[in-house]
Amino acid sequence: MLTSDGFIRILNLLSVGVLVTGMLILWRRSLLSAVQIFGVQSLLLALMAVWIAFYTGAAHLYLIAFLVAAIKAVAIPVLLSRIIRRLDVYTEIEPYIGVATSLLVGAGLVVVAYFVMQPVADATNLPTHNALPLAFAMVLLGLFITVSRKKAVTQILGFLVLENGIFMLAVLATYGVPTIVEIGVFLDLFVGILIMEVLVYRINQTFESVDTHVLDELRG
Amino acid sequence: MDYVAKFLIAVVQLLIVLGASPVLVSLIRRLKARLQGRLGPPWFQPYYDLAKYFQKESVVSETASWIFNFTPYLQFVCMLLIALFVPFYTAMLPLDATGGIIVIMYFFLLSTFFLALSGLDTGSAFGGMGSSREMTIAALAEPTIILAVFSISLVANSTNISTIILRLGSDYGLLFNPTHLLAFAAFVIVTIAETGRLPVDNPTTHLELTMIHEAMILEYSGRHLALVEWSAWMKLFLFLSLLTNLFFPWGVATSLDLLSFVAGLVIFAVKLTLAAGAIAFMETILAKVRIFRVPELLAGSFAIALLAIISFYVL
Amino acid sequence: MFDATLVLIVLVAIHLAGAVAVYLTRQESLLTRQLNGIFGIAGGVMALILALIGLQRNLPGSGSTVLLSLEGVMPFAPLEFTLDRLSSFFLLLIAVVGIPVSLYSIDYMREYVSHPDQPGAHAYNLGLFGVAYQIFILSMILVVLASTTFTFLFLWELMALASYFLVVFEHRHRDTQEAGTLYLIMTHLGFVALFIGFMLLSGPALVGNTTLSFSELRISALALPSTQRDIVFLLMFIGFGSKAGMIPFHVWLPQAHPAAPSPVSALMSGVMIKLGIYGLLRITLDLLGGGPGWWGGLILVVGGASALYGILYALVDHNLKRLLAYSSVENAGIILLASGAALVFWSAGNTALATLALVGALYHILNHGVFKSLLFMGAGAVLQSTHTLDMESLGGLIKRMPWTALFFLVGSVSIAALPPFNGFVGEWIILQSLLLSLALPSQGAHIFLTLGLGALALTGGLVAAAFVKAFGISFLALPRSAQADQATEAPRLMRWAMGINAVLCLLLGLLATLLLPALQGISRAYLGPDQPTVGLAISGLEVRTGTDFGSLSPLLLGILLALLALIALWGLRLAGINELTRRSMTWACGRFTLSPRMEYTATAFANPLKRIFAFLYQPVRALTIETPGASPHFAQDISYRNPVRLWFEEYLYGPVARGIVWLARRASLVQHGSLHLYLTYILSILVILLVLTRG
Amino acid sequence: MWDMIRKIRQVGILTEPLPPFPAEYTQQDPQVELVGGELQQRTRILLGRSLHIRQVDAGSDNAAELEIIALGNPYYDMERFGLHIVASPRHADCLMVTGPVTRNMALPLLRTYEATPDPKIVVAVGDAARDGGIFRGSYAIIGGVDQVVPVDLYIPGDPPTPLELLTGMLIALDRYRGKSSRRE
Repeated sequence: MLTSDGFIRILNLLSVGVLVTGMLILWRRSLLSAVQIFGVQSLLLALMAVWIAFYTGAAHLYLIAFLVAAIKAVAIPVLLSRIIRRLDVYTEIEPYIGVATSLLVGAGLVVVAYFVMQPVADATNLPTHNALPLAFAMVLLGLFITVSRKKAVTQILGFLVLENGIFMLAVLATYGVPTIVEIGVFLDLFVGILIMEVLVYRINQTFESVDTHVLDELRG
Repeated sequence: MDYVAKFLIAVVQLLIVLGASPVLVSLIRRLKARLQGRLGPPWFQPYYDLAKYFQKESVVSETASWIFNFTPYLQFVCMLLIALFVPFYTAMLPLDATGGIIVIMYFFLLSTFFLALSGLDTGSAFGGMGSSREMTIAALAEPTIILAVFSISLVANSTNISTIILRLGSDYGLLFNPTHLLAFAAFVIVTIAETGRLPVDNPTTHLELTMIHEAMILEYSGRHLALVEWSAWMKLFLFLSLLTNLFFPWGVATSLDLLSFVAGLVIFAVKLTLAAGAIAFMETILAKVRIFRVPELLAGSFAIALLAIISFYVL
Repeated sequence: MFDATLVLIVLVAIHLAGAVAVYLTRQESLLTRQLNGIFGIAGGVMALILALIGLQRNLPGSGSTVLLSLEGVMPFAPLEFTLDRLSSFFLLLIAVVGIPVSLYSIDYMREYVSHPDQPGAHAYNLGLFGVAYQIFILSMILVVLASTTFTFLFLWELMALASYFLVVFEHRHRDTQEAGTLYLIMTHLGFVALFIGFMLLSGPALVGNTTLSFSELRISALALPSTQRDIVFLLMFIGFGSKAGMIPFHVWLPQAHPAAPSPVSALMSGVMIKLGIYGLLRITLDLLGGGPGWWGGLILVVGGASALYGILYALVDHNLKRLLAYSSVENAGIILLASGAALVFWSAGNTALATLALVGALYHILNHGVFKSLLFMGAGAVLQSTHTLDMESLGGLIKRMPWTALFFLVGSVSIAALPPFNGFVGEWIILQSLLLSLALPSQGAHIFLTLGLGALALTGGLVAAAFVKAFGISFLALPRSAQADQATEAPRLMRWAMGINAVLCLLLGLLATLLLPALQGISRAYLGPDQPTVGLAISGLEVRTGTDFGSLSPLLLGILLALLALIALWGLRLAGINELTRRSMTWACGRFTLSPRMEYTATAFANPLKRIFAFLYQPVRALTIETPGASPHFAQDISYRNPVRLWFEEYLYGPVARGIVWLARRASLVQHGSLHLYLTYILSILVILLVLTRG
Repeated sequence: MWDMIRKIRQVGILTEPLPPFPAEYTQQDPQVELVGGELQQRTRILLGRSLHIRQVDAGSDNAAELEIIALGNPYYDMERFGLHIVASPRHADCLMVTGPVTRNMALPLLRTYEATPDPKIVVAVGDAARDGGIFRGSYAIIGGVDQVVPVDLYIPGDPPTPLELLTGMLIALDRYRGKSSRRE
């Protein structure tokens, strides 16, 4: 059987990997590669779920891991890539906040997350508790991506990163919420993305742009 | 370690950096040529170049001052000095207690400082432009270097190179810790920026307006040029040695016997070949980025280095 | 051995006699300057002796014997002076900077004598300058020895006034007057904060008692409630911080330093702003005896921010002295950062690391004193020779002023913290102390220290860029103006003064191990013995930190550098390289001539970083092209301005100043000059007061 | 990225070995053949196997430049002979001058020559550089390159083919070795 030390070590590596992919999404201007990075991130999350399931013997986590891999690592990236190709919008040309600055803000958010979550992490005595601040940092990063980018696709991506963060938090803190809830969330998410796809398409048709700031004007 | 062994190791370190750095450059050039479908220059081309430069006269601008003549020698000596502190095949560095990794980084900065001054010295617009850009990149790369070095020394709990290598080498668990890997990623980026490789700077460019490092040395000729070029190669060699040995200290000799030295040398050669292959490959598939996109790259490496430190405290 | 009291009396006598003697000579130029310089040097030597006595005697950190107590000199309270470890260190700083600067001033001040061949030029009164100069140095020396509240505040104010008169010495320039006024306002704002701080420090029973000595304050401070201690700390932090040039109180520095005569800038930047740090250390380490962790954290964060802000503005400023002034803001920031780290470590109970950080801070104080005064003297030499400080009209000075250029280069390399000079050793120790912070258990401290490290790391490279610009643009390549072209080397005494400091830069770098034990002693006197482990160990030529964490041997590095240089030169000669050198035109793609207008300018040099940090600078770009003819292609005059935004001036002080003016305007409404109206005011106030006080 | 890797694998090495020199070329200039015969032996000699070239356009119609650019491509790959084009005359051993020297370019050409450290050679590329070529007699030109700077080698042709250029440069390499033998 694995030692607890080895388990934590691999788990930590995976969580940092997830965080780094979050930063990479901030880094890249190319929408397609951002979507691919998101796929990698989800794959890492799935691996993390498998790893925890393997260690704790929580069988339902295998199912959830499979779902994550199938929906978030494959289906959603495919969908989003389709939107990008169809709309012919490939790069985030000028985000609200410059790439260099937003990377620094991103690193700052990680510090904030660490600061905020440290008491929580200290309060639990799960072997996974150290990675909790990283999961929370993912939530903040996701929010930050959503507010700092102009293109609708990136904003969806930000929302998805946020969702990944919440999922990671759940997996780390409670070894996964009940399966049925999780499945429900995934279904919602999937449908949500489908709706967003349609919406983005419509926005593009109406305004000939997917920059969301064109929606600022309330009168139609 | 007795003094004879110390002295011998120091001499061998110097010989390695002087002798092997042109080979490393040649290796990268040949690999790149292969990837571009060419045969490429002969193996010993850098040596031919050096020998030829040393045989030529040196033309110095009328405007230039002693700084211009002094810089190549200073650079050369700085690189030699750094070579005494960088692990190649053995961790038993004779002068390790004289200064650690911070000293190395500041001697690199010293040579950059003077090179930038010599770029300004001739009054040529190209030189000034090169200096300005070089200092911009150095100023932005410096924080990442410091933070990456900080991460390594956190993991190994030392800033002295020998100690770092010994501690990391004795516990492979330390190598696969997030801090170490993130610091590695950050260090890779600053290595590229500091040694003037693609996508930050193009070492083979002929257009002055796209130059960074090359623009500063446009005025050098003869023996000065030989020294500047050789120093640049040594800098690349030293950075790659640091990169490979600090982060993957496998096979670095930790005892004073011939067998481990030989094994260390062989493994070191393999590591450098891999690093050279990676550089050649990257330079083939990447294009140079605009100079004002370089800060994004470096900000990224800074963020990664910061993450490395945070993850050390968190995890 | 000398008796410390006697030395102090002689010192005071020298400076006072100097002031009188210089004043009596009035305008008599050469003698005035010589007397001023000689008395300054003599006083400096006395200060040096006093400092050495203090450092040698193994004085306790605090509560040492009273050196001198003067009753009846002042009407209110006696003046009292004591010598302890911290004072000794700062005396050393004053002496080390003061002696060369006084030497320098002898030749420099001839600028201000009216020239027979320049009848139009106004002469300035050198006698008055000498008086202010002697008093300034004397007040700085005495302020670090002062040991009662009254003595301290009195001398602090005297120092401020003396330096004000020195700043406005060139009173015929309007800029100078404005800079002086700003300095006066800022320094008095700081003084008010200090005054209230000292009042509160005396404790509830003795509020307002200014005759309290520091040893009494130490006792009363222990009894203070913690909120009052916090308030005292904050007030002192603002008061001393404004003198040290930390943001947002730094605004006077970049104005006052360029306006003052160069020896004065050198003294102000090299010494006076350090006295702000002295005050802060005196309060936090000694009088208050340490505080909660956030005190150190606050100092650290503000210090880090000052360091970054200072260097970023130094980078884009093209006035040589203002660049140096901004760089002083940066260095004060680094010193504050290290001091803050020391306090954080101390409050966490790790005196080993606190000692390490404090030694770093103290060493950097001394180093900065040496190289910054050197740089200001160099800038002064440039100013005297070319009559301009605008880097865009300098250049090519290395050929015309080779010694000044060499010394300025040494200063630049030192300030950029490059080995083998002194700046490097200080920075190395500070970095080591921050790197070792992982030994702390507290998580909050980690965040502070990581931020500090990030700030320090960001500063390091930018300093190098700023000083490549400062030296490269001002001294190298072709002169950009006729004045620069006709520059001549600085006079002998100025060269000597700069040479002394340049040598000191090298010696303090190579022989750091000789001085560091003394600094360690000072730190331990306040912080207590090292625990849990050793922070800093000095053995022979080697400095070691932590347990096997880092080691440095500056002298050995220097020797290695020299040795390798010899070997390399010998080897190259042996290999038979071609040593022919031919001089030719600078390669400019075959252009016919190389004109200075083709050179890279200071603006251009800093432009990439200006664009990268545009979110901070918010540069305003203004390009005007004058084309007199019909064709737009033949421009006669192109002017390009790209000024940066000064945040604190624009968004903090601007609105405050406007608000005050606005209030004053409002107030003027009631001022009509009519006697009846004024009587009406009095009447109505009387009525209101009567009504209010009825019950 | 993957596309590029696939392409790299498919293409392989394109550089062709130097063919025997064209018959008409050797007939015109018997010297070339002599040099061609020595080529194999020379590759074993260390010194002088490095020639850095600075190309100077002294008023060319860019025909020669196009051919010179071709020298760097994978087919000719001049780097394998130690030939390298550099960005500054300070780094150069050889000035490759093209075009008839126009009046405006005469002084820059001279400056470039002065800026090049000794020992150095000048190669005039193309007919125009020899004597003005088709531009001969124009008021705007001075004439051949030798009117301004001493020329060590002409490479004829209007423009010369890359192969001719390469051959010529190898001759240049030979001349250069002759000059650089300072201590031999």
